[in-house]
Amino acid sequence: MSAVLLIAIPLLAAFISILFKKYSIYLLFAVTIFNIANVFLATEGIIIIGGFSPPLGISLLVDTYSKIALLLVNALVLVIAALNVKAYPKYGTILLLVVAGLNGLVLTNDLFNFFVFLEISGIAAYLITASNKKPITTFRYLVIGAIGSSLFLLGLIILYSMFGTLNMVDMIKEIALNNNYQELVLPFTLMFIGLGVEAKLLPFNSWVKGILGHSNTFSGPMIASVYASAMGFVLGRFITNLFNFEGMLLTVVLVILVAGIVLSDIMAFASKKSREILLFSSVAQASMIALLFVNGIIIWAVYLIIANALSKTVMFMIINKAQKDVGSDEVKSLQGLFANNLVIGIIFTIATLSVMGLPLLVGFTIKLNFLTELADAGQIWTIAFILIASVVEGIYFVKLLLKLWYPEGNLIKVNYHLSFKLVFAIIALALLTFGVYQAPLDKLDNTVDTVMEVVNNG
Amino acid sequence: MIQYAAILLFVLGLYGIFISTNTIKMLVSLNILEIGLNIFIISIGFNYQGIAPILSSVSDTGLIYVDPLPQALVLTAIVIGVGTTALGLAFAKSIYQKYQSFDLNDMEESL
Amino acid sequence: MKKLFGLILFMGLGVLIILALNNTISFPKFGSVDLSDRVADAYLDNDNVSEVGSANIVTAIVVGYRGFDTLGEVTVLFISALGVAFLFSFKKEKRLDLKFKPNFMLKHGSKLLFGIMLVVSLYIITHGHLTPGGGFPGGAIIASGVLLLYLADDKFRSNIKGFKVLEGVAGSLFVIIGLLGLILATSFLENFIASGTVGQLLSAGIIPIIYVLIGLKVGSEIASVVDNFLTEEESA
Amino acid sequence: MANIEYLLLFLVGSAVISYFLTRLNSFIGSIFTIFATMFVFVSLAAYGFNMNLDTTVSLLPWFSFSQTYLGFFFVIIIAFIYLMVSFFHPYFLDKYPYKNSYNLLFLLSLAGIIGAFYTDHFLQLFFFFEMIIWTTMFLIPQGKSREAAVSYFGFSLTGSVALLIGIFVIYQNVGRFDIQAGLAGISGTTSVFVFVLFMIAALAKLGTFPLHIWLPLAHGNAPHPFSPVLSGALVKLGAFIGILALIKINPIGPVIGAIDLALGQYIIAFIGSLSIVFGTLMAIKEDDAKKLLAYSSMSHGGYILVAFSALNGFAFAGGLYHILAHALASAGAFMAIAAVARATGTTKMKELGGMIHKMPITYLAYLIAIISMAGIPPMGGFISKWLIFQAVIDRGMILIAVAVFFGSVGSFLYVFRPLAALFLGQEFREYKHVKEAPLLMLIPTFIIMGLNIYTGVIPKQIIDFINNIIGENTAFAPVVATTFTVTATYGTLNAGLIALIFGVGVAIAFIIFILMKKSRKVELMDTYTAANFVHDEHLLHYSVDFYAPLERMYEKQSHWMKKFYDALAHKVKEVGKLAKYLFMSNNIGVTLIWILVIIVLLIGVVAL
Repeated sequence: MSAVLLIAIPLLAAFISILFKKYSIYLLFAVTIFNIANVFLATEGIIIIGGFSPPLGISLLVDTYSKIALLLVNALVLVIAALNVKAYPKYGTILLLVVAGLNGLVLTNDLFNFFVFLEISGIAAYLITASNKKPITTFRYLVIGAIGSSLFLLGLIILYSMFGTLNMVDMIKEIALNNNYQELVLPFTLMFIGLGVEAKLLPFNSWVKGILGHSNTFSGPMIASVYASAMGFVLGRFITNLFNFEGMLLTVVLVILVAGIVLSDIMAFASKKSREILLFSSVAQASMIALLFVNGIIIWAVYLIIANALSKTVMFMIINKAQKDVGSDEVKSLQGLFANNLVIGIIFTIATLSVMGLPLLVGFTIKLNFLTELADAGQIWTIAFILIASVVEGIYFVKLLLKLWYPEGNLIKVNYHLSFKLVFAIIALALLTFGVYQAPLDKLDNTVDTVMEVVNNG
Repeated sequence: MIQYAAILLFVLGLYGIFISTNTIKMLVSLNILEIGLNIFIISIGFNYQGIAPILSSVSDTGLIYVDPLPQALVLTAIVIGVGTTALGLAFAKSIYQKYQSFDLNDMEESL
Repeated sequence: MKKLFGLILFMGLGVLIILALNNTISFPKFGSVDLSDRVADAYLDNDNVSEVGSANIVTAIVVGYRGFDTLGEVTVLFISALGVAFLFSFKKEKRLDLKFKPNFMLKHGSKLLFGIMLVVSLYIITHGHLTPGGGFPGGAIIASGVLLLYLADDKFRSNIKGFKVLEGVAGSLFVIIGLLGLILATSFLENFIASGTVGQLLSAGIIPIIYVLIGLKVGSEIASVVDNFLTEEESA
Repeated sequence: MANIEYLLLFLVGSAVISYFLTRLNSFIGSIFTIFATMFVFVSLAAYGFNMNLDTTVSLLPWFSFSQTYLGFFFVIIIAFIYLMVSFFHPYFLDKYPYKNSYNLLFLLSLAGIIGAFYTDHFLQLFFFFEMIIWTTMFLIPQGKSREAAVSYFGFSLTGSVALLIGIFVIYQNVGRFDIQAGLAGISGTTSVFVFVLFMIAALAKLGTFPLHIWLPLAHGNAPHPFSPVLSGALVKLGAFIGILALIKINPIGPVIGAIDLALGQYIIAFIGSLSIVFGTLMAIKEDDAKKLLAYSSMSHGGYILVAFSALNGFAFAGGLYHILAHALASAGAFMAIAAVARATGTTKMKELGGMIHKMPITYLAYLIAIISMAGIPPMGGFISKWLIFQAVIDRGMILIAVAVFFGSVGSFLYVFRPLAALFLGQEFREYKHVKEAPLLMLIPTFIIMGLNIYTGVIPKQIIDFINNIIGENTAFAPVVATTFTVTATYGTLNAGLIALIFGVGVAIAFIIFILMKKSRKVELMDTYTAANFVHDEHLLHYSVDFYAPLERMYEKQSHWMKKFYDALAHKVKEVGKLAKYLFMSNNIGVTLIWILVIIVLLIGVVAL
């Protein structure tokens, strides 16, 4: 089957769904399940659209890397939507567009087409965050997002006028011929910032606090895991294939990313609200993922994205549900949350420990492997900063965990639906299994590292 | 020169967003930014000898056209800008309905 | 103080970008663009032009070469219209009152004008592949006609339900034509109808069909946005 | 079972089983835990002494193990402490909020310990260390305080992180993660870096001087049966890292002529002696018996550091001997206090008294433990301290010798205080119903009592084993020992003879005590009160403000380290708030400024 269906079918479904509003969410389930099946069946390589060969028309690029991304995004949307069917039933059409937008973002091989999908998914994200009922924060998100994508557009237009093509593979070849990196600094900076806004890298991400800090069981995991992982994959594609940072630009980007990790963890340390702690940890993880891509550690960055998406889904959902029932997200007022919810507590603990990178959980395997590769690359100072940040991270997470486990005074009552527990338990089990049994992770290693090869074969 | 004016329009839009606290003014600034960007996009395809890329017959040879691609792109960019602006205005309106104000400073505490 | 400071800062940024562009050798000087090393050169190639069949090269790009972009673009508009409707979905709604009482001339004159606008927009939409224009401007003209009706008549409410159906059907047909391309030809959105002679009304294969759909969709979407902005919650 | 891999899997499996059993009934689960621990200990003891364990891996192919005398020395001590402590579980678990997970985490942490000492791969070492940290971190808050767990975790994590950075520095230079080859392969500046980083890890885990804040908090507030594990077993991980850094890496820095010792080693010895002094001073003024013992652990950590940095055979042997002696002694003492705490519900000295009448065996266990701890013959602590004294004087390290002797005298001052306060003196009325600990808890008490004496009387086997370690890891001369004697530079210690004399002395004293028994038991309120009316009998307890004049001398200075760390945490928080203000502002303008700054920086500097 053609990979273009991954975008076309959700779009078709979205257009149809406004005629049958009530069934839009079921249409979404059908489409995501279809998409997941389609990911396995889709042929790899360059997919032509409109019958015009690549530099002329738009084309899609399907490889193992993008398939992993598609699988993750579609499955997560399905799970999150299914768990929120009761609480947020009206978002079927928007979620269909989210699926189309993010799939397009991951698949497209055309810079301007990428911008279009960036806008589709961006606007869909604004609408998702509208469910927070905090229009001001959403408005800020919208303005910053619009600025970010404008910067991206400016960068890509400069690239077009320099190299005369919009096709990514073509562009990479042209750039390789040019070999004057000095000239590329301006467009790359603009594009990196544009992507950085959406991927919530540190200095460009002030929208995150308002958005995730007031998120609910729906918008929290959508933004923190679905969007974050899609943007992570996209950022990886751009950084490893197109940007190939060099010289001063590389230094500045590295500094930004390392500072992003350290400062975000410190900010989380200074937070007293549970959602803020989670969101700052997400920001740190986003910077970490970008940092790995900059250093060319693709495979472990991919795993980090997946593990982070799974854990953050669980964590945001648990905390946001509790916040909804209790009415406050201060850690203090959520004390003893798990005393009554043992299963939820264990799952949350597993997810947190995985994010912290403690052994027996998949986060540890990932952390150790990418640190080893960083050491191979001679980045001992980066390692030192990452690890120092991980001390801060460890402390605030342990504080949070212990507060949530041990009640003080009155027990609070939060009820989690059985479906929540079931899905979360599966995720926790996955984190645990792959933490202990890592052979399959190594196996995938060889197939993903071939992102570059597709480019060379054109 | 027009190209440079477009860039200045772009940064003027950024400046507008930087200084304004009023949601509507911000959206206006955003539009100024986008217009600057659109003019810039068009400008990179311009050629002093070029004519509009519409053929009167297939056999027109030897004519120089301006680059048609940026024009196509700008069409898309404009529509996207319209969409963003519409949504932004809708949010501004719902902020107004909630706080009776367009000025973000007025509701700083409510966050 | 902040204003002056900001102005200097951002103008400085602009000057810096200009200087950087000036310093970039690969960046062509304004007005002296050489198309031969750009992909656009191929779009103007005679063989390609007759293959696509659209005299307006911009249209050929927008709907033909980069038709997928246009589908995305329509989707952007669709989702923002959806969002606006989503944000303004009230239980009981009424349209905004006008500050004045429209007279007979205004009411009926605007309806006449609306008819003319409709005809013009249809012309623009259907000739998109021949002359400047096409689905987007045409759709915008339709929507401004609707806006005119709203502003000229305090009783006027357009049929939102109808717009929704139009929007949905037009969008679906766009995707379905694309899928037909996938089935009848080889790829999504590929032309599967003979492209005819360049310069004739019935030429360029699926381009006019898609442009008509886009025109309807854009028109109905912007019109429904207009309607949404002009309604408010009815206070009981 | 003689395969390490199987042992690990067995422990993980029984951890899971114990969870469900404990859920069913905490007594059954705890009994199961005892048997699981015992099985592991016996397997280790049966095969490990002669290095007969099977280190091949088939089920866990990404691990690799090798057995060393050094690793076995640690692992057998720690497994023994775990076994002893597990006997306490049946009587304590019901009090804890999450008792189901207690045995699970306990067994998992033991698995981590075994892995840590048998692996020959640095990253796996780190893996097992982290595993130990997080499993034990969840055990501590089941006791009294959650801040204690956070502090324990924070310091341990700092240590682990320093260790990991050190590991990567080694890896960058040597290109492999093999522990032996890695440590041998570095030199020059690299080895200084690694040394410093490893020592941070060692100091943090050992709970010595600048990184000791967590120790009293964690020891004092941990669940009662877990404190012995913490003090007797887990801090020894730091000693292990210390050995890696001090012995295995080539000596660091220029050699100081007068004492013929490298500067790096001398600095560590100095830190160790600071730790001895601080630990002693803090222990003297502490009122909580468990915290007092915690500070004593800190000072003993100092002894271990001094021993390993002196770099000769006696010192190394002394350090290892001290690890064993202190593990036994502190486990014994903590277990005795746990038994008391179980019966009375408190560990505060001024709230206790006269327990000797109710719990005589516990009293005896505590007595023997603290004799060893204070380094008085005929217990193990005496032999180890004697060896360390020899080495320090042999090197001519005057400053450190002063500290070492100060610590030794100081420990007389503090260890007997809980003895007197808890067990001697008059009883409080509220403890009339108290009984001796149940039999199952007395079993380990007796065993540890016996071993404390054994290590002090018959050093031969232990010294022989230590000589194996010396031969394996260093070029030092082995220590000469016969069944009852140990020989060092300044003479021979005949432990057997001393024990004999000591025994005779005790016997004579006992006879006198029996013959001349004249004391009369009085109620606490009968004495002292004269004509005053006493509201609170606890104020009459003589351990209240016992060393008041001494304490007053350093009252103000005693908390400055803790204040430093509090201030550090506070500063980090302030940086976080500042960062939030700078990056996470509600004002879009701030983000714009950042975007502008970065564009200007990059274009201005690079493109132009």
